Amino acid sequence: MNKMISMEEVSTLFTDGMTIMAGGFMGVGTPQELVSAMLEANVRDITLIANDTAFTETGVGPLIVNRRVKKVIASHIGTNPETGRQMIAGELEVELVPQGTLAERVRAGGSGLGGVLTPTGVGTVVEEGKEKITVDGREFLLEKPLRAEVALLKAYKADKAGNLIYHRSARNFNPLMALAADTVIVQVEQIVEIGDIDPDEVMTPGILVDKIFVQGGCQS
Amino acid sequence: MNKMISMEEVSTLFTDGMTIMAGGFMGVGTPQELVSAMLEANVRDITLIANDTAFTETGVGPLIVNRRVKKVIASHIGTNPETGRQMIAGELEVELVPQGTLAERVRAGGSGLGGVLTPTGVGTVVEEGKEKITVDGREFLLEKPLRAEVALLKAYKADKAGNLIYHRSARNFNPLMALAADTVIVQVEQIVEIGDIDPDEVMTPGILVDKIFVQGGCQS
Amino acid sequence: MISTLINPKQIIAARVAKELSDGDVVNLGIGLPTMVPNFLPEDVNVILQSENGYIGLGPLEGDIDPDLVNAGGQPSSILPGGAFFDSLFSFELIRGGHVDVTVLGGLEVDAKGNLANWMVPGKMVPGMGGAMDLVTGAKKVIVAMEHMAKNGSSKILQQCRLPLTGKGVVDMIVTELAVFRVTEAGFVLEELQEGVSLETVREKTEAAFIVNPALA
Amino acid sequence: MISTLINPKQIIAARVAKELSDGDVVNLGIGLPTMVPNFLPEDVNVILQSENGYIGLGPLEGDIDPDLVNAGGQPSSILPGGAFFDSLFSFELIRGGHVDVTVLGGLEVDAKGNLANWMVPGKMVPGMGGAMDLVTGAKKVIVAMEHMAKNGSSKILQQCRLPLTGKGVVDMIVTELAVFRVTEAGFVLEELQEGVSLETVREKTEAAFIVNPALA
Repeated sequence: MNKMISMEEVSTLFTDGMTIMAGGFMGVGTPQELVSAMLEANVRDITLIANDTAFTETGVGPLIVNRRVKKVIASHIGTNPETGRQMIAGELEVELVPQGTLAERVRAGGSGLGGVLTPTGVGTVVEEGKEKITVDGREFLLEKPLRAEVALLKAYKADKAGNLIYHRSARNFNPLMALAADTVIVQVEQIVEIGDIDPDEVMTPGILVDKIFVQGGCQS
Repeated sequence: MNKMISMEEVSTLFTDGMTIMAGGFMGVGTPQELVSAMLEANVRDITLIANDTAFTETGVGPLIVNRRVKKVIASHIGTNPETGRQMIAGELEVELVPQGTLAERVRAGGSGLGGVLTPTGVGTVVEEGKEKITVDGREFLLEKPLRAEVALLKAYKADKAGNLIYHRSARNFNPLMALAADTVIVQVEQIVEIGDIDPDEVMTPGILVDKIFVQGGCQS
Repeated sequence: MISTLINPKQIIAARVAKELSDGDVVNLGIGLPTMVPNFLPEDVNVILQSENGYIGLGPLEGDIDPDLVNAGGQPSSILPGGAFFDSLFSFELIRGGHVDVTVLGGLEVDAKGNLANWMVPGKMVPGMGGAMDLVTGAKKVIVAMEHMAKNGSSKILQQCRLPLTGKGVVDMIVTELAVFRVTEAGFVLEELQEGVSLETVREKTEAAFIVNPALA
Repeated sequence: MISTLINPKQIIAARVAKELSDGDVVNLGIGLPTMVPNFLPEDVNVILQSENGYIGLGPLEGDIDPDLVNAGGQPSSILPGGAFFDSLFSFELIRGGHVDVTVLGGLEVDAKGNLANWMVPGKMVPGMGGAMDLVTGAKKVIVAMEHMAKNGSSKILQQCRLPLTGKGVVDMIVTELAVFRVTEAGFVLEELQEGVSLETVREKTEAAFIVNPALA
């Protein structure tokens, strides 16, 4: 099973109307070259699941700016003014989710759970339209699982089996999204041979990773 | 904040009737010296939360054999015949929990969730007495959080801030239990200075660890 | 690959092996299922998941590492490309559909795909361990068991009598006599093991079953 | 430690600093709260948690690592003894009560401990980020804010008008004029900042409050 993939092949993995998850926190830990591939593939009407919409020029921001997104599910959109502008203009649907709840929903989608019972958002607008479950006298919101057709991850290092190591605060949502998509594509800075990563240090096991794209486009 | 602790101090941390979690899978990853400390402290009537009751001589098994346990919550008791014998004789209460559900319940207890919605156990005796929640037409069991007063962990290495690294399959339930107890005590093979562990390699952050006992009893 | 199958367990394991594809992530229950890899062709490599927290389970080679055991507690190894993780993540993989196939033993399987294999009331209550999660979450559930119990009774029933491990979870049963698929319409007999007649299977199977036309 | 407090933000940050104890795990919101560590005595070391996935947040020192930012997206460092983890674990810590104190800004706080700080309908909808989880899960929630809005209206209300960030979550408010605790009985004025009179606070606070007898 060769998981290595070229930029050209990456472009073929997207279709209009897809639901896409992308790792990253204000662009840090977002696979910028995979985002560019999406842009060049001219994919439209996507539903985007990401922590935030980053900035106009970085992270997943350019997908918003270039109007490729129909709906975004995120915890924060404030650093990309174009997101708010399109939302207010009625051009973009935005579902705001508390950051911890977003992480839990992605994990629930990837780990076979029926949803999450969280105290976060009780008594706020976040609870609107959601079922409340009382456990031992305390109220929790039932937040539903999220899944995507494609997850775009960024890792520091991969072996050819797809085992991943992330670097510093660029880890963020990447490991969760690896669980929750039909196809998982990772952009890595460095590729090593199978056996070169100590199994105790693996942060995402290779069985979750379908395609590996080496940053800069060179396949070893 | 000095977290280092001697065997004598360990003994003072237990009281009769406590709820204790202990890491390990058939004894692998169980802090054997902390278990011995409990035995020597002559603690009684504890509620024990662990994956299994290991063997008569190893893991948490001796706690069962020496009748220190009033109730055990575990996924497997088959390798320690004394557990089954005491259960059938009505001397020990046993709550059997599917292994994945046990892990989720401990995590829920440690992470502020109201419970877990799992498909595991639906249509079996496991669902008896539990609320079933239907999400989008599919049934899930609402499994409640578990917490303990003390968690006994085993790690391979700690720094003096309590950052932990586990080794091989000895990781198992240890990282989850670190979240879910009022006092977290870890037995380690090796202690290093703060700064000696790369922050990307930490598996349990030190803020969750209250006490560090170096195996063999020597404090550096 | 062993070519001479001398006992029922080997016959079963060898047949189960044919269900596995190169690259499959597989969780094997203790006992008979652990024999399955012995019967894989050389060009089929499966990745074994162990519910105590790793991927890449391999046989013990060289020195024993006391921190490295399989889900049965036996000293094992990890193969290149493997990874360790905690029990939470292990069951995220299992429940989340990231395990392609699980192979387990069974005490009873019924026509609705129900499986009983974890307890005999008043007799044996070892606990379900990870079995309930595995049968719920794995993409394909294969029960590998001898066709009859030691007392000669059928283990393939119209309806399970023992407490269930999972409800409507079994996809396939492989015994030393036959291979059944569980469908909406109940059991379908897909294959007879070598030298076994349809009459023998009918005689030794309590449950009703449809015979795959290809067999008739 | 800075001894001359020249502006309201410094007065607030300095007072919040007194609430923190050595070894506390603290999450600081962006803006004013990030000034708090500047006012800690030398023998008080707190451990900063950053919701994008780490503990041991430190100021940028030396070269920028593009993979190392704080929750505001700014280049930062990690201190010895720190640890990185994913967003899931970060919020396990936050929601699970493993963060001792969170300090956030506020638009409105009311007598029931409700906090509004994440949106102004029709005007500003940046999203709640991690704030809702933080106020729900942290053991102690301190709102650090200027006493009045830019238009001169009180931000300390009998009842919030803006959409809430959290219901009944605030433990303490620190402004440049005063310190309030939120109790079952509503606001309790605990302290007046240096040179501020009780009359001034009464005048500039919309909500009713009890005055701690020690102050009278």
